Amino acid sequence: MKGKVIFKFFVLLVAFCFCFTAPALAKGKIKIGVYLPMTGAVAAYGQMEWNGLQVAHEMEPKVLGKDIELVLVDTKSDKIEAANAVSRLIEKEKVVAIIGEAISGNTMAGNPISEAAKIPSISPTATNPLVTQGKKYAFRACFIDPFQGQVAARFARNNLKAKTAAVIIDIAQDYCVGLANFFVKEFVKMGGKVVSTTYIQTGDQDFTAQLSAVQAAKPDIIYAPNYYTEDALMAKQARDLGINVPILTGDGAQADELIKIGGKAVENMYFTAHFHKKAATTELAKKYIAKFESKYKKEADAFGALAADAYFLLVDAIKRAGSTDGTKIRDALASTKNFPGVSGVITMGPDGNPIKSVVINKVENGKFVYVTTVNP
Amino acid sequence: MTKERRNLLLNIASIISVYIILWFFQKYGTEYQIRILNNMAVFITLAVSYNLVNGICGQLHLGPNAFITIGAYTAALLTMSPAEKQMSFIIKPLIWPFSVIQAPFPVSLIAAGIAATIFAFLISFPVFRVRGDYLAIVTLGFGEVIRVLCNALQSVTNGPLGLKGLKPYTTIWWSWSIAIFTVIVIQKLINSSWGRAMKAIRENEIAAQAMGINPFKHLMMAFLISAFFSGVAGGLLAHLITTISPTLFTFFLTFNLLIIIVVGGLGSTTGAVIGAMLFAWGGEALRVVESPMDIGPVHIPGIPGMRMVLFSVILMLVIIFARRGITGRNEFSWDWLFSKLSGK
Amino acid sequence: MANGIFFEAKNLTMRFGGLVAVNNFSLKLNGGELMGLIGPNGAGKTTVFNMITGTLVPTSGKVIWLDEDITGLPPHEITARGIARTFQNVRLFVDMTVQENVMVSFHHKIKASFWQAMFGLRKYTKEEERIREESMTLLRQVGLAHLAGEKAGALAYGQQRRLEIARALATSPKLLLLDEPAAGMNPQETMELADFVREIRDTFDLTIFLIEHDMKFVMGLCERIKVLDYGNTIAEGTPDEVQNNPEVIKAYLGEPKNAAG
Amino acid sequence: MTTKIFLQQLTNGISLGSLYGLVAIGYTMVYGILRLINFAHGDLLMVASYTAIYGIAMFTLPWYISFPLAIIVTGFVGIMLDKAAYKPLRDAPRISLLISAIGASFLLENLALVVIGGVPKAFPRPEIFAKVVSIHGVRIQVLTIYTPIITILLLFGLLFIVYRTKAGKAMRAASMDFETTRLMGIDLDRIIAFTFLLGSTMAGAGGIMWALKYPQVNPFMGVIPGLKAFIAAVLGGIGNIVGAVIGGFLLGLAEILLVAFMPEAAQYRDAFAFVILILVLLFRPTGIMGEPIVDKT
Repeated sequence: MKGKVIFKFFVLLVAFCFCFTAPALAKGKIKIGVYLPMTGAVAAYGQMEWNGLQVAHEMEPKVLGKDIELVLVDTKSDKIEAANAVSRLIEKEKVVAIIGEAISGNTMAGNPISEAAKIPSISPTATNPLVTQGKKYAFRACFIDPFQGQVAARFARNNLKAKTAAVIIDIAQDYCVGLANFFVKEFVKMGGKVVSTTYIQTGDQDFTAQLSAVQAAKPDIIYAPNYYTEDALMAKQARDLGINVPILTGDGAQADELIKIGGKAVENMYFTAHFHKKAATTELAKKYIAKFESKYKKEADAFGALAADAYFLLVDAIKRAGSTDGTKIRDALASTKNFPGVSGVITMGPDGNPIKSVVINKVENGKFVYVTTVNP
Repeated sequence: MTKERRNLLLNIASIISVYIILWFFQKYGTEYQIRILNNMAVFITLAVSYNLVNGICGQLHLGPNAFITIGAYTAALLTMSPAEKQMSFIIKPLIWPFSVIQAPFPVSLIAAGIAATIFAFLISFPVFRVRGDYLAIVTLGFGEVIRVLCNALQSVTNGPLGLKGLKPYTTIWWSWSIAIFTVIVIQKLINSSWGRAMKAIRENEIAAQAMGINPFKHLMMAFLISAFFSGVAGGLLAHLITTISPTLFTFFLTFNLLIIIVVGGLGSTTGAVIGAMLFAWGGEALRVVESPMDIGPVHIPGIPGMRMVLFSVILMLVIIFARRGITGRNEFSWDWLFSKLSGK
Repeated sequence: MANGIFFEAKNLTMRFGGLVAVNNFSLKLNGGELMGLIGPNGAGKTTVFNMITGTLVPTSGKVIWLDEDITGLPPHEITARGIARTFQNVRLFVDMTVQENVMVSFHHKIKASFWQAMFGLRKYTKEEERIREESMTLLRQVGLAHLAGEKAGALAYGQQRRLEIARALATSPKLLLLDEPAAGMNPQETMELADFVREIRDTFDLTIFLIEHDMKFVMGLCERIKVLDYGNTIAEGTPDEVQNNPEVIKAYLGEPKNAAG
Repeated sequence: MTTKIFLQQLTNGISLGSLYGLVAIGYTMVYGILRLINFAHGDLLMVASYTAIYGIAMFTLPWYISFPLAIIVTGFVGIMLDKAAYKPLRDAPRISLLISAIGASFLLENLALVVIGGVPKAFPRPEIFAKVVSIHGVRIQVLTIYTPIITILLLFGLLFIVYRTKAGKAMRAASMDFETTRLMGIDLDRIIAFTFLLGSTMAGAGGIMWALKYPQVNPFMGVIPGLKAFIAAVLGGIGNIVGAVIGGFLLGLAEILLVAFMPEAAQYRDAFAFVILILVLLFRPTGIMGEPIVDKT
């Protein structure tokens, strides 16, 4: 009859939980829902974005004369949970707008729900073009994969003067696959040649086989638009094998951890990115970076910066809308023009995708260094 | 009135009352509650069919995510409109015939079940050549293989980009009707001569075989039936979330199902149902442990991830201290209820 | 079946790696016979059973049953052809009821299809009803009817042995193989068992082939006896002949008091 | 493909394979005694790596103290794992043990996630492991050479313990016949604890070397190596220590060479390992070195 004991334990546990579910009463507060992968496979992105959000919140804790409360729910990096989370934020927490999710797949699970409830949502880093496609209330703070891929190709051809490229794609990430595909299209269109295409998977730690294939193809550059975890290891192994051609990658790789892990190997790695301290001309960006670095004692990363932008864009829209009505916020968000955000000057384009310039960075002496800006 | 008649009437009455409750929720409940109800029904379908292989046949199968994946993709590819598909497949175009066909939701669900069943049939030959831990790891392997294929076969699955824009066809009526249907079918199976044979295999395979039971045939039968319902549930899940991608179907999903059936009571459909309901509801209720709390003057900041820690601990506590879970291998029955009520 | 073969094992040999467990085992059984197989521990008796019932595929040799070569058939098919067995270490379905244990053995004879069962059609429900009744009849015959609803694991040891036999009988065998049926029983129980074995042979018109450790039990019960030692057949004949065979005495001398039971 | 590149790949394969082998030893030893796939074994890699990081970063220990310390800690975590998750279930059905193992694995990962966080940490790589040597144009990281050598040395050490010491003999006896060993008055729990200690120590060493090779540590880093190592253990014949190492070498080589010869097939790499597993189980379930499995259930 141990089963009974367990059962009672359960009932108690659940009852206990419900005693606390009465949310700390938020009179006169404006609630913004945040759903991020704080656990599970992509917990790292969620945690970095949450850091950025907290800094942004500290910088601008009020709007329309009321306190803003960020309500965070975890999605366990899972779609079912992501959908539940959005539903919960809207119904139970009564949030006026939503920030999240970090990855496109989960954002696509959440968006239909906020869309139906007419609650605007803005994802910091969901770059898959499908995310906002056909959605009225869905926005994002980042540029989309096709655009970034094209810019990378142009930079490779025009600035790096590459004739041949090897592409290494993380097959498990829509982001990487998207970037790589649009890079290849543009690169070939501009007269370049892709001499080697190899695949890796998120979580892989050994890329020597792929890299040896790359080595045999003798490309001018390697385009590896993957996340920093894989890119750092890959760069390290590439240099160990004696591959010294420039590596070009996307914004997903630009994180402090890349340099920590990659060390000397990531020197001269190029990024198409959302922001750089040096390129950060806006007041907001300077303040954000200062605050972030004093709070976390490390360099501001793109994930956090985009999350902060999502927050600032939203607060700005609420300000302009002068209301917390979902539709009004949405309209204000859609009409964002030349907003001086952390990651640059942002204008919201049609379809909820921002139009903004791409910053090209590279690693030099263990630091991310600004190279140039490519305007849209 | 005979006992059988009474039980039948009571069964019908309780099904009707389930529908009445659903109707109340539909009318007065929030979107959030309906979502949890939908999750509950899908998890009931998954857990009850998963339990057939793990609990009734006693084979630790760790690949239900493969069936769910196949079901979800099949159903999704069938209900999406050709235009939507064309828009989504931006890397490689979708291959014929998926690119042109479109089927109504019920048809796609059945197709989902059948596709999963066909896959189960193919893998059952290697799977049931081995037993025990080997079977666990082989099924786990097939789950992984399917996930890898979903990423790689971009002209069918759209790779890691996944599919989106599915119509939210999964209503509580669909999900609960299928859950109820699954429970009825699986209960009928378990209580039939075939179910007895499956349990005999679980209890002692050598003896069962010596009593004239073909283990392979019966294990395969359970596997295929389980796969069918898992596939259908996959279709339901796809149209509940309205977007799918390979990340949805990792081992994590299997782990959740395993918690459900172990905590509920391995080998009991009643247990699987209770486990699924607790999981779908409790998983949301437990979010509290992750949100900031103010107990008097003490402020506890939220710790995301506590739920997963809690789930793992619960699973281990149950398996170590209450191995039979909530219900053990017992099933709910009206006879039992009445004997309890009459105080015996 | 006037001049056909009822049961014959021809030169069965079983090798595990380099080890020869059973060497050139041959045996002929006539319908209705009560045959015993004895031998010291590790003589290969159970291996013989396993080869006959299909649990092991013999390295060489043949098993002929009702004029058919059944060597290498899987156990369930051999059972379906009318050879049933019990196990040395009782192998009941412990978490199922006593009646269910017996009902399982009817499964392979079921005529209704799976779909008929799923839709609850008459053909199946009638059959299920019949199985229920027949299993009760069987349980009455072995004296376990009053325990039909109990979990098999809850039975006393002697009752478990009986249930195993009942379960084997439910497959409607013509040949029943009993693997050490008297193991772990006291002399009183052993005597009752001998009567019981004779009884079921007559009621069910069976041929019985049994392995036993307990010499007294075998000598009193069996009509013919075969003796196995280190996989080799060392004697065969009536109980008297076997008892006086010098080889047998030699083989058993090393084992003190194994006949105590 | 030139000889140079082939040789390059060969060294890569051997180096990866020796890591698989080292981790596989733990699987195979625990399986030998408990007939249990210790699902949490892979996570010990993560435990070892984090311990080493904290040893260096927080207590500013030099690597040659921090690494062995981390390995020892991992060994004891292994013992604790047995005490908490498996010991209460000695007489339980195998399925319960396996579920407990899966639970333990998830618990370790999620505890790490909650306590340490999901953002990967860089693993400090001492200079002496980072050097690269060039032999006839084949560039080899010294670590790539050290790894197989350390693996082989550890293997010999282990074989000595298993075949020459009293505890090792008791271990072998237990893996052959659990019940009889118990009857002979050997304290099985101690033997099992000892087995976990040895197996986990190997995993700890594997974890450190893994982190040196792929210097990035996150809560889930042990999952994939763990699964691969298990496959290696089956490939080599589960229960056989030498087989585990050989299986590891073979799997590592096969994976690397597959990707080397067919770069497009790299996306199927993880599936490939499982396909190998399935084929082995179908056609030679005892693996390369294994004795026939006598299943006593």
